[in-house]
Amino acid sequence: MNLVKSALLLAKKDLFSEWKTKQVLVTQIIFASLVIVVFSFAFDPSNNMTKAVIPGIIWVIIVFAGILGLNRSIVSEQRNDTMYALLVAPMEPAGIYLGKFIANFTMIMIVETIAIPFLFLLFDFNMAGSIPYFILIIFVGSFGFVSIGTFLAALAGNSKSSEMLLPLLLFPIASPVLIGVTQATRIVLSDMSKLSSALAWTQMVTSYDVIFFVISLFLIDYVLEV
Amino acid sequence: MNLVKSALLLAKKDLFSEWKTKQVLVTQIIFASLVIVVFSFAFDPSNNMTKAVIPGIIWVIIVFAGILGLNRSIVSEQRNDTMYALLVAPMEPAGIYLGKFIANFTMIMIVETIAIPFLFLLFDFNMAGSIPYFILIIFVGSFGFVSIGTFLAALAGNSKSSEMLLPLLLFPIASPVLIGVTQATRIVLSDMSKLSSALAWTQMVTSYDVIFFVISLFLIDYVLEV
Amino acid sequence: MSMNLEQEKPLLPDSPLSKSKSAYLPKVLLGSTIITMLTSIYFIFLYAEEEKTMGAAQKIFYFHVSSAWVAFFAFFITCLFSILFLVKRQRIYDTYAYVSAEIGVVFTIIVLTTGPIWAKSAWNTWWVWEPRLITTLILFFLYIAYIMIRQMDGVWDKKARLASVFGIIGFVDVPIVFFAIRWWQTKLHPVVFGEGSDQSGGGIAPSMLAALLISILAFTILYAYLLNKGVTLENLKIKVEQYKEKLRMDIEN
Amino acid sequence: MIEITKLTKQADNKLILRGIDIKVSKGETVAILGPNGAGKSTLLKIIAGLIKPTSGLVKMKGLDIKKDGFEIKKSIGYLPHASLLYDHYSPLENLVFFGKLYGVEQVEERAVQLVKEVGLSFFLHDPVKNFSRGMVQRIAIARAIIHDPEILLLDEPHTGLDQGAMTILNNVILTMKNKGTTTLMVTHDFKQAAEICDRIIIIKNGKLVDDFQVKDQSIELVTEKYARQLEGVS
Amino acid sequence: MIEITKLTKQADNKLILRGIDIKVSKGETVAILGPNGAGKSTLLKIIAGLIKPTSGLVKMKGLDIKKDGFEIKKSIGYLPHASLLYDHYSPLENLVFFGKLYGVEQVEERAVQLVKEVGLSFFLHDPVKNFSRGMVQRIAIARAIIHDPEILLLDEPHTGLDQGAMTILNNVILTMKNKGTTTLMVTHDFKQAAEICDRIIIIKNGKLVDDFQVKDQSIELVTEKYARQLEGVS
Ligand code: HEM
Ligand SMILES: Nc1ncnc2c1ncn2[C@@H]1O[C@H](COP(=O)(O)OP(=O)(O)OP(=O)(O)O)[C@@H](O)[C@H]1O
Ligand SMILES: Nc1ncnc2c1ncn2[C@@H]1O[C@H](COP(=O)(O)OP(=O)(O)OP(=O)(O)O)[C@@H](O)[C@H]1O
Ligand SMILES: [Mg+2]
Ligand SMILES: [Mg+2]
Repeated sequence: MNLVKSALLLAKKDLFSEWKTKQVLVTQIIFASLVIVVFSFAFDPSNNMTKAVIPGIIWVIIVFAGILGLNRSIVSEQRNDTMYALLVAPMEPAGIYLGKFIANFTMIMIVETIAIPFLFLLFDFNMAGSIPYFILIIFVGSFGFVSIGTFLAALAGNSKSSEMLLPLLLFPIASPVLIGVTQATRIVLSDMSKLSSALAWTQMVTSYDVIFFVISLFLIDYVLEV
Repeated sequence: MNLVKSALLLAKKDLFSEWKTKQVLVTQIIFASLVIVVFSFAFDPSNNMTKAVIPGIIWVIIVFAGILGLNRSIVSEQRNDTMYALLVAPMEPAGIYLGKFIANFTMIMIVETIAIPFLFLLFDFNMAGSIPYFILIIFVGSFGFVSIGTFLAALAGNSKSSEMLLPLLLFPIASPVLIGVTQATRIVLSDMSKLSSALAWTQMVTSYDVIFFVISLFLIDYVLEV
Repeated sequence: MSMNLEQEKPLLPDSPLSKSKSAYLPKVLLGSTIITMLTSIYFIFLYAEEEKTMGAAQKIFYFHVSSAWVAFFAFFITCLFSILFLVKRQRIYDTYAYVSAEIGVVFTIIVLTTGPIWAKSAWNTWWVWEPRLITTLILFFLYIAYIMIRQMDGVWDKKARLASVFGIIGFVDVPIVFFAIRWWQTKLHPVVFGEGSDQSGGGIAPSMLAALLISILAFTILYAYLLNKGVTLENLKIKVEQYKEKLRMDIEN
Repeated sequence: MIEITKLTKQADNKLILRGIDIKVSKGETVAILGPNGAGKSTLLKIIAGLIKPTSGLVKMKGLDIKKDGFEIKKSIGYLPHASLLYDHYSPLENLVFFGKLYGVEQVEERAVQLVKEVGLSFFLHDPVKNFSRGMVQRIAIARAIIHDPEILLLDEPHTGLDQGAMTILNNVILTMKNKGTTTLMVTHDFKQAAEICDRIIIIKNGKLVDDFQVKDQSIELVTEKYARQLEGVS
Repeated sequence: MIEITKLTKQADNKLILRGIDIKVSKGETVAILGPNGAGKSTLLKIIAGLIKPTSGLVKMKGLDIKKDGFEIKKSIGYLPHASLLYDHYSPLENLVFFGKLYGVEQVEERAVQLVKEVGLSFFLHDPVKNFSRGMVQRIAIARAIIHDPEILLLDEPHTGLDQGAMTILNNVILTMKNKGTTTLMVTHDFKQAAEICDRIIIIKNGKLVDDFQVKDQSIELVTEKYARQLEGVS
């Protein structure tokens, strides 16, 4: 299919240029670590209560580090108006969305595989739950977050100060996903007896993901119109 | 003095354009509110223990909302290379720094006067300590954060992706200020008996502020060279 | 073509230090590194007495403190050469600052790995949030940021200038790390030298002190060796770039 | 080839284009002249499908741009004021990427050849961000023609080019014209317009005010007609 | 007025300028010609004090740019490729801000008058971001001369201007010349160069290869000299 082909081409271009510079990825990872450190002195981690916020922190760092990458993926197309070049090319807007989504999703997965173990280490966290479920939930949550985020980044990109607008749009819309996965993460990390409830949350998030992904594919045409 | 005059002119221009659009301020305030709301989900505000995290939250919102504004204040000079126009004008780099500092500091003070009462309201916080001391500490902390932040924003502005580089530079360098004021805030908000320790922290932060402000005024020449 | 080369020579000056430096310095450094290292290992494992409570695990102390010291020293050198660079604007100073910062990062990583390993046996946890540990971690991130500035795109003098500025202001964290345990009341991280805020310096057995001093000396010489090697390597890289460009220009004209 | 009827464009309440009708047949080379702010760039953007007209019809190759936009896009080469290049990529990487996007076969060879044609083979692997204005413009031209478009839309393509590059550009346009490409070119340079175009359109204040054929590359005719239209306008 | 000796500029290992010596006396109008990537813009940036040379001396009004940069800056008007305007500000606000920065007296009147001169009084209060390329360039020119500089550095000032605006620009330059302003102008347009300049410098590959006076605005002389220097260069 042409759509997928051009999307892959675009994703390849983005990932290749990231591969050459590694700039965004490294920044995201360091940023995630720094957020962990900032939280550590804002909220005393030796306090036992803070152990309970680890699921929250996981998602906070994914969100904050993710926003950096999401914004960049669109802003990088604005220098020299290259976004126009994509728009006048025989490529559907949905292809642009898909391409950006693939690139962003790949990057955030890499960030997570590095930042989360680091977090566990620093907060001296002992895994009491199930790792496969945990990975599943991270995957589902990131998928939702990135698909919503890519769409909204394209929307915010129309503004001169998109890096400011993006969080404002993203937080409210992504909050169902984030609340859901935080709950699910909390359960699979500590209390496997409530697994069924975690699965229900995951299901809820998954359907939200799918709905949003499909809606985005349709609505992106209107967002990317000049 | 010419330095101060041109700095005021620049600050006036920035504040005036902000006055016309109110874009950055509104974004910062909404962003701060969103962070507060997110935290109120993460830490149950009715729980008495969470009162302990309020000083941390105050500084987390100042930092994150502040970064948005700091970055913008430099990036806004890059469109059409207006930064070059300032550099070829008969104006010392220190004047540019000072002007940007004044504008940023004014804006963050406005954000704080709105966001902090909102936070107290949401978390139903009863001030047990001293308000004048609290204001002093907020002032000293913001001064340090903004003076370091403006300087580093100018530094990061040389990079193509300054909004990503800025937090990496700013968090580590500003951390002594942040740690100090968080501790001091914690004390003056809850436990006035340890006031002397709070004052010691404030003193420490103040000297850090002054040192940095002076260093920045000297080193900005090297940063703004093209 | 040959005339061209003649003309351009003064514009691409050879780095002054790479030539004037005698060739035997690296060998001397390497030799003394090996000797002092071996001595320090002897002192650490055979000469110094064992600590009463921690036993053999305490041996890590010597590596821990020595590499922390070297990291501090490396960042001091970075700061010094950064200032020099801003004043003199010669590439060689920048190279020194850069290489030194890289070595400093490596030694900070050593501190940040030996620390937790030791902590696991001493405090039964990998990591605690305690002033010195936080400030050390921040120190690590500071110099990662320093290296990030060097990775920026642009011409070398811009990057060198910005990195120098950051190298200067970044150095403030080093004294903070050092005094962290002396200003704050710390529950865990021991103070050995000087006065702590709630405990006086713990003191140390003379044999341990001797071992410590020797290992610090060994690490410092190792640092000098690495610095020398690193700078030579960087200079070579720069040279290669210059020759490439020269070749390109000759083809062009 | 291109058929525009009653085209208007409004931005907020400002009428930028006020009813434009143009017909361009296959193989023609048309220059669009007009004072600053007349709406030339806006017209080109609409034809390229980048912005939507407020009202009116744009047809190319017999297809309506609203319905068959996708088909039409394949045959358009568009060069606006901006370069549309990725700064951190080299000319080769840029051209290969866009070539692939348009489904060009043997992209690499074509890209290398184009870079050579615009006289920058020497900079084939340098990132575009270090290029001078004229060098960027040369690569931007190469980008616009990478897929051998049937319709070429050029917005002040001579900007920043030195004399050599202008000759190259004119040759490229003429070669493509011989292959049957239709070209619309916005320009302020009467000399170039008279030299390579067979027809000239003058736009003023969002309206088409003149439309005539050029004979014998006579620059005088152009100057005269332009002056007559723009009388009284600064 | 301007005295440049042995100026070189190196970006990484690439030599952009390789030893340039120029002397320009007060009141001269000098055009700088040269192929793309020759280093013309870089030269102008150095004179404007925007970037530092790798080696060599730049003196203006008898002052060394390294030491008395501040004094010199007051008397320089610089127009680079970019417009140096605040997008969301109107022409008036832009000009008033820059006027104040340069300590111009009665800024408002001067600004209004300048906008009128470049023929955009009608857009006095519209934000610059909606302007067309040529309109932006007109305001950019006004910005560069707001403080009546003694030295004017123009980098391809005719870009995007229509015929009317070109005449305006040329008049402005000539008026300022009569007031004793020294002008350095980079351009690719021989016609304009011959028309308004008394002296022409050709730069090629970072070196000054020719330097001659223009007589009787003869464009032929310029073309011929340029062609002779650039023989064999694309
Ligand atoms: C977990 C990570 C750790 C980090 C990041 C860390 C960091 C540091 C640093 C940077 C220094 C050098 C300061 C100086 O030279 O004054 C230091 C010194 C020292 N560390 Fe650690 N440390 C860690 C764990 C530990 C542990 C578990 C112990 C032993 C229980 C320990 C015992 C010491 C001692 C005795 C010194 C010398 C004290 C002094 O300077 O007076 N450290 N540490
Ligand atoms: N988004 C917009 N909002 C308001 N007005 C606009 C907008 N975009 C363009 N305009 C106006 O439309 C007019 C035409 O602009 P356009 O860019 O098409 O001019 P042009 O003919 O290309 O001029 P030039 O020769 O200077 O490039 C200008 O007056 C401009 O101010
Ligand atoms: N930062 C940089 N790094 C590497 N090369 C650079 C850099 N800046 C400029 N150059 C190179 O310097 C050369 C001269 O650039 P400059 O912009 O001065 O050319 P120019 O004479 O103004 O050309 P044009 O007529 O196209 O505007 C070009 O080859 C360019 O690639
Ligand atoms: Mg236009
Ligand atoms: Mg140029």
